[in-house]
Amino acid sequence: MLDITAKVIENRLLSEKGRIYSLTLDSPELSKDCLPGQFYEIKVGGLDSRFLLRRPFSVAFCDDKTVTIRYNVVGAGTEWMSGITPGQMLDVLGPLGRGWPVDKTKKTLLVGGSTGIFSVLGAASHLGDKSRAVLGFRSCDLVNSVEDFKAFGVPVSIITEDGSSGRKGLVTELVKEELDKNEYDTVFICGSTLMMKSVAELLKDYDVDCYVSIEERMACGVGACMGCVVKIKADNEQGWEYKRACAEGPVFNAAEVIW
Amino acid sequence: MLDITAKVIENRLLSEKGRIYSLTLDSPELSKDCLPGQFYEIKVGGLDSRFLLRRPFSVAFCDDKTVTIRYNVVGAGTEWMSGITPGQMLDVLGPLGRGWPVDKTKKTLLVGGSTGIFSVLGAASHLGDKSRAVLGFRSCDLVNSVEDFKAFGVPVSIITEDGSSGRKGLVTELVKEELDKNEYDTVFICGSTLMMKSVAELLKDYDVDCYVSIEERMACGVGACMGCVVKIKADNEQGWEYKRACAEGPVFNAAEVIW
Amino acid sequence: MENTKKVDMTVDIAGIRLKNPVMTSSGTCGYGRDYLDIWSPAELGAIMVKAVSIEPRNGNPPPRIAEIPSGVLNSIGLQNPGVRHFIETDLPWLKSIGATVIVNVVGYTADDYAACVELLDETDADMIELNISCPNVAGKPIGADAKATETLTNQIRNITKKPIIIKLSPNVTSITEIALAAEAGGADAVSLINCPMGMRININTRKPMLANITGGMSGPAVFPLALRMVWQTANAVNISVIGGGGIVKWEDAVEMMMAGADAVFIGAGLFYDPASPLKVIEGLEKYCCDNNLSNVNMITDSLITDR
Amino acid sequence: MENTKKVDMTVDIAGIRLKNPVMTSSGTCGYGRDYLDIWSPAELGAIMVKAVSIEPRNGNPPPRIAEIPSGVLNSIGLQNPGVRHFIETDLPWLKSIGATVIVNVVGYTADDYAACVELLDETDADMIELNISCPNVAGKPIGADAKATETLTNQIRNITKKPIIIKLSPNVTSITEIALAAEAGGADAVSLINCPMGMRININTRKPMLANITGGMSGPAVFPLALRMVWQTANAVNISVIGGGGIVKWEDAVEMMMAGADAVFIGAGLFYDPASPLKVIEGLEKYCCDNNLSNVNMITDSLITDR
Ligand SMILES: Cc1cc2nc3c(=O)[nH]c(=O)nc-3n(C[C@H](O)[C@H](O)[C@H](O)COP(=O)(O)OP(=O)(O)OC[C@H]3O[C@@H](n4cnc5c(N)ncnc54)[C@H](O)[C@@H]3O)c2cc1C
Ligand SMILES: Cc1cc2nc3c(=O)[nH]c(=O)nc-3n(C[C@H](O)[C@H](O)[C@H](O)COP(=O)(O)OP(=O)(O)OC[C@H]3O[C@@H](n4cnc5c(N)ncnc54)[C@H](O)[C@@H]3O)c2cc1C
Ligand SMILES: Cc1cc2nc3c(=O)[nH]c(=O)nc-3n(C[C@H](O)[C@H](O)[C@H](O)COP(=O)(O)O)c2cc1C
Ligand SMILES: Cc1cc2nc3c(=O)[nH]c(=O)nc-3n(C[C@H](O)[C@H](O)[C@H](O)COP(=O)(O)O)c2cc1C
Ligand code: FES
Ligand code: FES
Repeated sequence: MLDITAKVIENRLLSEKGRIYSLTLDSPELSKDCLPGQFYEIKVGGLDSRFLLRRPFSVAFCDDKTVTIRYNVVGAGTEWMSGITPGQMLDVLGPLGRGWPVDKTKKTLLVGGSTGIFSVLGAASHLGDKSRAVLGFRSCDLVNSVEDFKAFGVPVSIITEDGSSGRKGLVTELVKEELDKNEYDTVFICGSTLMMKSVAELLKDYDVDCYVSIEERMACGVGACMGCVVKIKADNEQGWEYKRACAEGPVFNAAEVIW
Repeated sequence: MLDITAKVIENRLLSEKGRIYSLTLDSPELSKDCLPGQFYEIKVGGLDSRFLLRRPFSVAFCDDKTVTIRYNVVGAGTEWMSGITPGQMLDVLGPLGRGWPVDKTKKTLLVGGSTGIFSVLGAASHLGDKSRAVLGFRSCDLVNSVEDFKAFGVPVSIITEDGSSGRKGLVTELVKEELDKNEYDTVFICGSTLMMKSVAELLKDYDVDCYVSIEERMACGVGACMGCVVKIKADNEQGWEYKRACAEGPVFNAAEVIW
Repeated sequence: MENTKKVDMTVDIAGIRLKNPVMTSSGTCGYGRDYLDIWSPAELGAIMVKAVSIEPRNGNPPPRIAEIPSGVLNSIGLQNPGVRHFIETDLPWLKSIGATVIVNVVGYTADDYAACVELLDETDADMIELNISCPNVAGKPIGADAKATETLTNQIRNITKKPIIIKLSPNVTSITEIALAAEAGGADAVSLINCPMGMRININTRKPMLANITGGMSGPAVFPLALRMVWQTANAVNISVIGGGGIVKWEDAVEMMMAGADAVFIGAGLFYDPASPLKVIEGLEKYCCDNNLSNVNMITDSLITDR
Repeated sequence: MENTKKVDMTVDIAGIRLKNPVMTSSGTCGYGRDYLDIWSPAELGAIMVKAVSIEPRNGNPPPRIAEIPSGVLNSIGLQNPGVRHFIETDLPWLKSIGATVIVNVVGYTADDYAACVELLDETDADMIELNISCPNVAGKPIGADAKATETLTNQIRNITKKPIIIKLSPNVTSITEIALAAEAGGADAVSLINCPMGMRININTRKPMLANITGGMSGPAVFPLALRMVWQTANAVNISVIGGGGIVKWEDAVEMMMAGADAVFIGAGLFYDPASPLKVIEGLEKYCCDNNLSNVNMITDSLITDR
């Protein structure tokens, strides 16, 4: 975990309507230890900002010298981020948490919904053609990053809720079709709680390992405050315990999550 | 009083070391009714700012279409202002308060100390060669706006505390010399409380009218909160009352101020 | 998506029908004249005027204002020209322009309050708000004690038939205890919060930023505290609840009403955005349109607390 | 202008000499391991570890965190693995690296507190901090009542010779009344403030932002409130005062000490700037140099209150 100030080299709009941006930091230090599925806590707002909390973002991909995150403008913090210009310095804490159990010997299905695609994009960058991605979006305006999956050698299927791009429907349909091919050892899912829960439900009928990346509200991001807990099965009297998404997660074994 | 959003057309550094800026707004509306000695309340900070209070600044001068204020970077709000770029929009409330009793039939001595010079610069722009300015600064780094006084036809004498520009000493000395010429009907003073108090003290021995512009901490700036009061002589039992710098002031008759 | 149905913006507070649920709070809008270039008191649900006392008061020495993160600290200390002056000059004007006027009253003793209210009872002031919660005067405020609150409320109840609002202090262990005491004493409404007591120091001069050392906090910094207290209070009493503290934009007003406020007040928010009362009224109306609410009072208590 | 004299950064708190006056506050720094890449607990004056209870606790359901203007709302609800686990795993490690350890203890009943302290008394924990002020558990906290505070303090005083710190709640009418009760009960120090209780609502879902509905406020928003309470408390008691609430930078710590704190704690400030404890220690040292103070404790009470 590093606590550093890094220079932004790109803050590019990927989808006008969706207000999705790709932000790249020039930082060999940050990229060195970074694993797919991990995340960074980024300080948002100027010197006079009312924001106390940093914002968590998954690593989308890294190379030797840079780290890229991708984000959707959803509130005041990401609104501020959308105004960042190259050359600006950002305070970044990370990499944080435990990422995907990436294993190139295993055929992996990557399942992403809306901004959840960035976390699985990190896995795609490591797995390449050992993986395949099914990505769900609300509508075509929000479709982004598909070329990046492909550039990593990962075939992509798209489904949108309104059918404006790719097939029409929910991501679960595509997942079922893929699984029925009986090719996969592992599934990685990141998206809305509803989506992850329904995919995890579906997977009970298949003999595959399944991991989910859970986004909880965070304060510290490092495991110190118990703010970001997720209900996880445990070998105790009550059968469960609260685990920290930022420390024991954000990636959990789906079979252990109590939704 | 207007509550408008105006476009910045210039935010120019006047003194590097002193961090003094000249900010010009493109706003015929604001300039129309603006009198010297009045001030504006400017919203500082971005959308995510922790600043609740606007910052008060005296009008330095106006023309038909623009209003100029000048400011020294002293804290977080003015720090933010120093980053303003032309084209940016600012929320401005004003003009506010009661300004100088400018009267071109009267020979007026303008006395300014540090950022107090901007308020008397407003008077200078109306009085021209009917006035003369004596300006005090801590050191030469802070000397600024002298050319602007001259451009309005106002002769200027400068005194600095460390003698690094103009004479060495306190502004009171120059004021005494000028008054001993017996030329002046009126004196306008804006500067630190200490400076205004000592000049006002001195003036008791002379037969001139004297006005001071008092900067108090403000919340509303419009007379609604009673936040900015100054102790002023009154015809009541206790002999004084608290008057609002933003409404009855910031310019008060020095003879009525209880320091 | 456009919904053109007209929203009923009126609300009943303490038995009086108001144009809308948005007020400006005592001490932040003077006696209604200072923001006239931007809004008229007649456009508001009501104006809560600056505290008046039986005799004029000087208030505290300056500096009286300091900035705090997301807020402001004030130590005005109830400077006012006295209730008689208000009755002679400001009140007739406010009524003549069509404003609904809530008169904030303050006193050193119960008799002071009573004397003020007796004079106001003869006027066409619409409601009386008893300020028993000012953090900027010496001694323990009445609003810090349930028994004292009930006693004072009851005493004033016997003097006037006008609606009585008790302005509650947040500087208490149990806000509901004081609110219930006000209700028991015969109040028609409670308003909250007054300012939490705070302090700032200038580390260069080593002096407190306020001459009075401590002062009252207001602005967005106090919003979560106010919201919690309004929620607790609305769940405890049956009388009207006027909620405020840190409201700047219409979304804040929606939150405050969801927490249980029947009407809201804007105070320090005026310093940030003098036009905020109009924007909040508009925003509430639009919120109702967008959410198919025919009456703005349907926002009140629309909170869902079971997950 | 350079002053190269060495500043004595040590302070005495509750009779124990600390390296410096900067602590990290309970609940924001876990048991000392989570920020190790940035600072070690051994670099602090002391570490106030997350509350421990006699039995493990689950805490409240998520979401437990919401942002507020200049702060954060939390409703953790004292999740912890129990005091025994702490004594077996974290405490020995903390002591082995040279940290001064203040153990924050919580209980449902006085006996719960007593049971915890009995176990801790056998260890080399440096001080006990009784958390009688958590806003996130049901029922009226002990810290809201002077008598209950004195009784509990006294009961614990009879169990341990270790210094006892009472962590005070800001959700009270009179902070000095509770502080004096702690002193009367035999406390060696008070620490304040714990979190003021607040709330936020998501107006889109119409649900409270926290599953527990209300939560505790911290961060710069509460700083002026904390400063005022520390000032009042330091003027009332003769025992050590550990002040915090909203401290993020060294200037805040100077203000807090000027208000009367003998030492300070940083809580939510860690979320904004994880390196803040080190920066505050450095900043205090530099402030002393620049102002010719030979000992950091000279900042405490250096406030000038006469104008
Ligand atoms: C481990 C993790 C990884 C994430 N990765 C990505 C990513 O790669 N790309 C992306 O676009 N988004 C990602 N998110 C969500 C992202 O953190 C939020 O969209 C962002 O914090 C919103 O900030 P805001 O100020 O614009 O919104 P606001 O709603 O104004 O934020 C208010 C507060 O709520 C928190 N918050 C709001 N939405 C979320 C959320 N969905 N999850 C957690 N906290 C939230 C904010 O951090 C802040 O503290 C991730 C979240 C987590 C926990
Ligand atoms: C009527 C009036 C006219 C002024 N005209 C000018 C001018 O023309 N040029 C100029 O440079 N300055 C002027 N000032 C002072 C200017 O308002 C402050 O320097 C400015 O508000 C500092 O803001 P900050 O955020 O940088 O400082 P901070 O110290 O961070 O501000 C904190 C708070 O204190 C207030 N404050 C700080 N210093 C002053 C001060 N001296 N007077 C009043 N409030 C203060 C701020 O407004 C803010 O509310 C004037 C002040 C008044 C009252
Ligand atoms: C400058 C100022 C003066 C105030 N004067 C009074 C007053 O006279 N009577 C009163 O009941 N409340 C007074 N208050 C409290 C406000 O009416 C309001 O209750 C409080 O500020 C919280 O709301 P806000 O955050 O919206 O300002 C005053 C507040 C401020 C900021
Ligand atoms: C996430 C979180 C958890 C907390 N847990 C505890 C706790 O277990 N025991 C305690 O005494 N205080 C607890 N507190 C209160 C802090 O220790 C501190 O008193 C308070 O947050 C004010 O200081 P701050 O503004 O610097 O955070 C907690 C605060 C936060 C933000
Ligand atoms: S955010 Fe603090 S423990 Fe996860
Ligand atoms: S600043 Fe409000 S009355 Fe002057």
